[in-house]
Amino acid sequence: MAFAVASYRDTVRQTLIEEMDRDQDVFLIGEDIGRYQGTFKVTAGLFDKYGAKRVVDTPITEPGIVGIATGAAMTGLRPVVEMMTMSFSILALDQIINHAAKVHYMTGGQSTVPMVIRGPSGAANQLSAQHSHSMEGWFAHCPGLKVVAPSTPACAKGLLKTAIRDNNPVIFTENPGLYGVKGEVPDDLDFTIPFGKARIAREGKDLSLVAYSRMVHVCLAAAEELAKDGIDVEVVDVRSLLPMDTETIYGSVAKTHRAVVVYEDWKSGGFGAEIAARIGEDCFDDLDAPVGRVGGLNVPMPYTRILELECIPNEKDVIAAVRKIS
Amino acid sequence: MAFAVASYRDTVRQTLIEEMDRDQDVFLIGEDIGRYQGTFKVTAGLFDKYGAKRVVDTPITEPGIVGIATGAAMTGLRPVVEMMTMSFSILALDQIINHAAKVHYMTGGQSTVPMVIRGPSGAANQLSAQHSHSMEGWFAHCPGLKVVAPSTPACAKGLLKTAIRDNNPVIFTENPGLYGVKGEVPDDLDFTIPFGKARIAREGKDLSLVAYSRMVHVCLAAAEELAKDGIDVEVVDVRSLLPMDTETIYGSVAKTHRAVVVYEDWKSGGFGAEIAARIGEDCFDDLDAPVGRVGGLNVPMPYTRILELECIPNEKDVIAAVRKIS
Amino acid sequence: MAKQAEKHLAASPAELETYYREMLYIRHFEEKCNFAYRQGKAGGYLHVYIGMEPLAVGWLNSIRKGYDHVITAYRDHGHALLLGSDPVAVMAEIMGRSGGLSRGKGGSMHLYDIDKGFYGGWGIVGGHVAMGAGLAFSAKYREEDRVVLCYLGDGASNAGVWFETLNMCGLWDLPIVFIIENNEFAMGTRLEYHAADTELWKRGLPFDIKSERIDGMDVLQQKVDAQRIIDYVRKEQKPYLVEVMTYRFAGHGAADNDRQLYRTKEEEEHAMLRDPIKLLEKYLIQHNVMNHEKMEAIEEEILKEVDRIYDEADASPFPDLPEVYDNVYSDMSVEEGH
Amino acid sequence: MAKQAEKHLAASPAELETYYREMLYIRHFEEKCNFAYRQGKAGGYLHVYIGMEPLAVGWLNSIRKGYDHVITAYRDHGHALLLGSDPVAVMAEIMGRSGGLSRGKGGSMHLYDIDKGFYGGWGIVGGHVAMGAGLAFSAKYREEDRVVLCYLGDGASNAGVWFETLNMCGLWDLPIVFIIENNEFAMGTRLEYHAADTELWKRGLPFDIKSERIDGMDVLQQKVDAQRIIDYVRKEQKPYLVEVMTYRFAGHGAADNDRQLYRTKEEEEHAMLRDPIKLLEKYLIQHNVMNHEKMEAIEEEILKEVDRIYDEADASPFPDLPEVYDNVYSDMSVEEGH
Ligand SMILES: Cc1ncc(C[n+]2csc(CCOP(=O)(O)OP(=O)(O)O)c2C)c(N)n1
Ligand SMILES: Cc1ncc(C[n+]2csc(CCOP(=O)(O)OP(=O)(O)O)c2C)c(N)n1
Ligand SMILES: [Mg+2]
Ligand SMILES: [Mg+2]
Repeated sequence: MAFAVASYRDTVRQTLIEEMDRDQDVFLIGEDIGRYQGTFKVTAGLFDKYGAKRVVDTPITEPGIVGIATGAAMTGLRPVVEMMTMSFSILALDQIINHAAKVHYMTGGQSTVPMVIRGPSGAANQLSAQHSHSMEGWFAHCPGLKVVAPSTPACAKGLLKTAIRDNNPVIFTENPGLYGVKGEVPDDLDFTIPFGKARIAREGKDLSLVAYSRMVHVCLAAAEELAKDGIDVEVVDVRSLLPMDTETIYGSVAKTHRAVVVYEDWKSGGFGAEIAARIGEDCFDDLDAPVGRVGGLNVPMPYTRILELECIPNEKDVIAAVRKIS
Repeated sequence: MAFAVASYRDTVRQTLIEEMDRDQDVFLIGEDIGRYQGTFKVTAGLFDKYGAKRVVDTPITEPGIVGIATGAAMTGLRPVVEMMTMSFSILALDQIINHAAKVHYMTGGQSTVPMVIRGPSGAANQLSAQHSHSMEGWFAHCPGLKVVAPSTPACAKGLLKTAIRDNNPVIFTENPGLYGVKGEVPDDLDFTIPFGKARIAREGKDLSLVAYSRMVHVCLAAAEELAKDGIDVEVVDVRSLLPMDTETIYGSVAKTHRAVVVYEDWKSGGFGAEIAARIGEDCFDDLDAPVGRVGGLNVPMPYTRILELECIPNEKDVIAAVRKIS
Repeated sequence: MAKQAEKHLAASPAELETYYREMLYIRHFEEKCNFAYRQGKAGGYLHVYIGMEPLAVGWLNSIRKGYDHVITAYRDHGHALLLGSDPVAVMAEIMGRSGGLSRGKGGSMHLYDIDKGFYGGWGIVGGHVAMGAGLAFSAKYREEDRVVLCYLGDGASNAGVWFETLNMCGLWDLPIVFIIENNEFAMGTRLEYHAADTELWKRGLPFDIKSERIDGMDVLQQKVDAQRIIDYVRKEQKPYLVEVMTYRFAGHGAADNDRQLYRTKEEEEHAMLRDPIKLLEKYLIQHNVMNHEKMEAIEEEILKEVDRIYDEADASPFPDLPEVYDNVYSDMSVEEGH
Repeated sequence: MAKQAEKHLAASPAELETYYREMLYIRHFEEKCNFAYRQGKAGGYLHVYIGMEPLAVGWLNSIRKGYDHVITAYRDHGHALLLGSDPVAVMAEIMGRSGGLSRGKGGSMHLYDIDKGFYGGWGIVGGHVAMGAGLAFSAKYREEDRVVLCYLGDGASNAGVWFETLNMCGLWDLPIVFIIENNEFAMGTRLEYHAADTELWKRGLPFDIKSERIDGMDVLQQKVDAQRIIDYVRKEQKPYLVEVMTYRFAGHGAADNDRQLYRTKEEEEHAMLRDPIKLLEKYLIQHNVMNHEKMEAIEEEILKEVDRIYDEADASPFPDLPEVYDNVYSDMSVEEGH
């Protein structure tokens, strides 16, 4: 299979194009995604290519948008909803978790909701408290949804294709900090990555760093630093939070006997707690040290850059957590 | 201090009366709480007693209600918002977590939001998937909020008074199954319980059951059963999820060397994961067994009673989890 | 002489009998639902349409059944029945049996029959209206001349998501009829206490949506209005808003047994003078379409039928415990256990 | 001769000079904000009021400053300045300094000055309007004749929570003025693409709320309309909705540097013919209130003042790292560390 180097942003865009060409039922809907090309320019050019019918600019009404997409999906259309930022999905949570996620169950299996909700999740650059939420954990707690958080362009392509072809509501979270990240992407039009399969981003034998989305890169950077001191850490890219591949995570911990879970969301009550709790319970006998966690500070995101940077976990924080249990 | 036996429902009601008499700035606002006396009758008689000014019947518009209460609170009023069921607070999450919870921080400390949002959280009796959410975990993940989940009438009184007198937004969760529970309640008008203080509901030496709200009673029942087989479990009533009294929880685990966290919410990603993760990390050397968890099944709540009962943790589930690590 | 009468009839004798039978059928079916609730065979929330039957009969006889789509809130028994769902499966759902429309997982509030074009059956006030617009969005996307009927209550007509939906329907010309069931109450809250302006039909005005108010008790007039409006929407491919003036004869739900908290007996009696079934009976007799004997015979027949439905449903099994894990996802099983 | 003129003046010469100074002040202050952004001294989202200054000047000169309450979205610099906030603290906030109005935690979008009656400064489109109604609810609860001004954009006027809020304001007669800043765009989406009916003033009609549309470029006319409406609301204790027709001269925010994606240069030039500052200058000259020399002198003065503000703010320190934990709660510290 051939590869091409592309950015995360262009890969998401290219994948949308491929799936829209493949299936006429796939359409995009969201705020400023058409004429304005998308706030993060992920949908650049698509309005000109597919027109107003399949690239739908909407009013700023997230609950209504998700509800309309859900209803359309119940009839077999395959909407891909863009949340300008996942922070705005909070307005639509009732439509997402109390409607879309429950359709298949409440109808006794009569109906499905083949809908994808995608957009940047997490802090960007000084967008302040109301625009910097990490939402994946909230969604991963909700049965009926599937939730992914790819860290590389290739994973973004494979998981987005799987998401669009899935018959259940899927939350596809991007991180604003990833759009510029480049990587090799297979050009196979049917390159899909199954949900519930984690990825070993880096092999190591001394400790397992478990992360997803942008934090995978923070962990990889930390790993390089630690390697200089002879600490050989493995980095597990969870990729898919719901379903989650505990087998791969546990396998890594069985090998390294130590684990630190890293996530950008508020530390307390974030999904990293679930991952840590599972490792703690299911790998108890393998563990030579307590399962460490590195998460975002438990404060609303401040505006000023120096404080914002304090809130978001970085290499130093990961290294400190690793040293603590090494 | 004198005591009187009262139900959880009547205690919440009586506490509202005492606080409304104490402070004219305290008012109640919510759906059908006035003329209709409240769906769960918690506000019975208060409309007649205080009139439409202080017991405000609203349209069925949770986002608007919470927003209005937040704005009123920013001027120093002390609204107590009733959510007919906490499942409906999902519609208002943007107003709660992305507005009210962040006011103090975003204003750099200029403004506060002395607001209480209270209502039943968790499954009642066959209310189906859309009406049976346990919401406390979602809120306890959000900095800026305080979250409590009392299990007894006395705790309800003490914590509700603290909540109403607090200058920050407080989520006060009741459980539909608790309203009829009776207990001794101190009649002191200023009986308050500080947030962040857990309670040992039952002393034991072999294992610590860590729970809150209605699950405390399930744990106590399980404890009686286990006692017959000579297993002496301690039951820790967390009561306050944010802030949380880890000291008391850890103290119990240091004594028993074993812990099982019990909660009604969906098991995966529920707040019990946070509690378990903390115990696993901070009590690592004290633990003789993995930290167990008992949570609700990871499915939307089904309507039919036999399946609904399957979803909600009961004594048997707790006993099984205890035996697994004993 | 009957011929004579026919000329002035609002509908053919056959149609008139159908409307009569359908209203009576819903009425007795739901009396039976309440009975099931009192027997402890139905639980949770159970809301009947008693007094509001013309909203089902008038509108659902004006659409292309099975082709057009219908969505409503939790007061949904009548819709499922008239759209052709197996009545035993409806009753079984209300009783939480595995043979229920939603396999016992939905209950009274969550009836669905997708093959028949019935999209439920929803419990969050106002929550389903955007999905209704989504059904209409799909019809337009696929260039099919399908019409969507989206019912909502007077209380739901305050919900923010509904206004967002109206704006998008007006903006994109979606083929949908919003039918406000103005039964004067939102649970225990009277219209005047929840709506700034009690003329709810006005809510379509800011969105360039044709809007009007009609009477909900005269099923014959409602049939005429419904047909006119549905034909307009199908032809013009534009949304429409109708406020239907009706009255909730029963309590909010089966558990609401103190109606005096929010209305007087006198008010109820006054409203019941316009019981839609009585109004139609008067009409049928005045126009010599039916006599008392015939009506009693029909009622007998329906009562028997409803008894049969009840007994069959009641004889059907509950789901097996493992079914609790089914249907969370269409293609994936969930982790089991606590 | 000046006396002569005065008779026909829309306001006293002193007031006219004030309006002129205030509009010019906001204009240059915000040009400086954009400069700060280009210098990398301001980050995140930064939205200016350029072209819309009369909405601040006309209305904020018609309220009882410090007594009445004002709340708006993220296009909030002008409001803070006119309500009397320390301009250095405003600029410092935009630069993320500890001396900022919100101690550097809010930034451009989140300016607040509670003592001055300014309640912000919010980032979620439509999210602040219910809080605005809450301020009015409080005024009524306390039986004070306070009026609340709640600004929102044309894009925000589609938000569900706003309609919920209008209903409650109409239902409870809350003393609030909703001011729709119709600048014809919601980010890159033109009014026609987001509103089913572009006459946004109609959105008050279903809620029995007095509603009208006014011109937003003539500051003098706006001052007259604002005073009339505010006096009405204070006296009648009822809500009011005003749609103000204006235009966003700049991009949506400092980061929006391709306006041609959604509008032409010609359209912009046409709109700028009615630059509110130019309109007022014309008026001042025609009515002999001021001559060019005076105007240039005033501008000089303001530019100097803005430079001083910028330099002072820029010289002020950033917060210390431990401050990240302050102000999460009013009475409790949070767990520290990652
Ligand atoms: C968002 C939300 N809030 C509150 C409720 C509780 N509730 C269920 S029905 C109802 C009254 C709805 O009245 P209306 O819309 O007029 O419908 P009706 O019952 O009269 O048919 C309320 C408050 C709910 N289900 N959803
Ligand atoms: C709920 C929500 N959705 C989307 C956004 C992103 N956003 C910020 S401003 C804006 C446009 C708002 O336009 P309008 O209300 O007309 O105000 P204007 O910027 O023109 O002053 C959008 C889409 C947001 N902040 N909040
Ligand atoms: Mg009603
Ligand atoms: Mg605008």
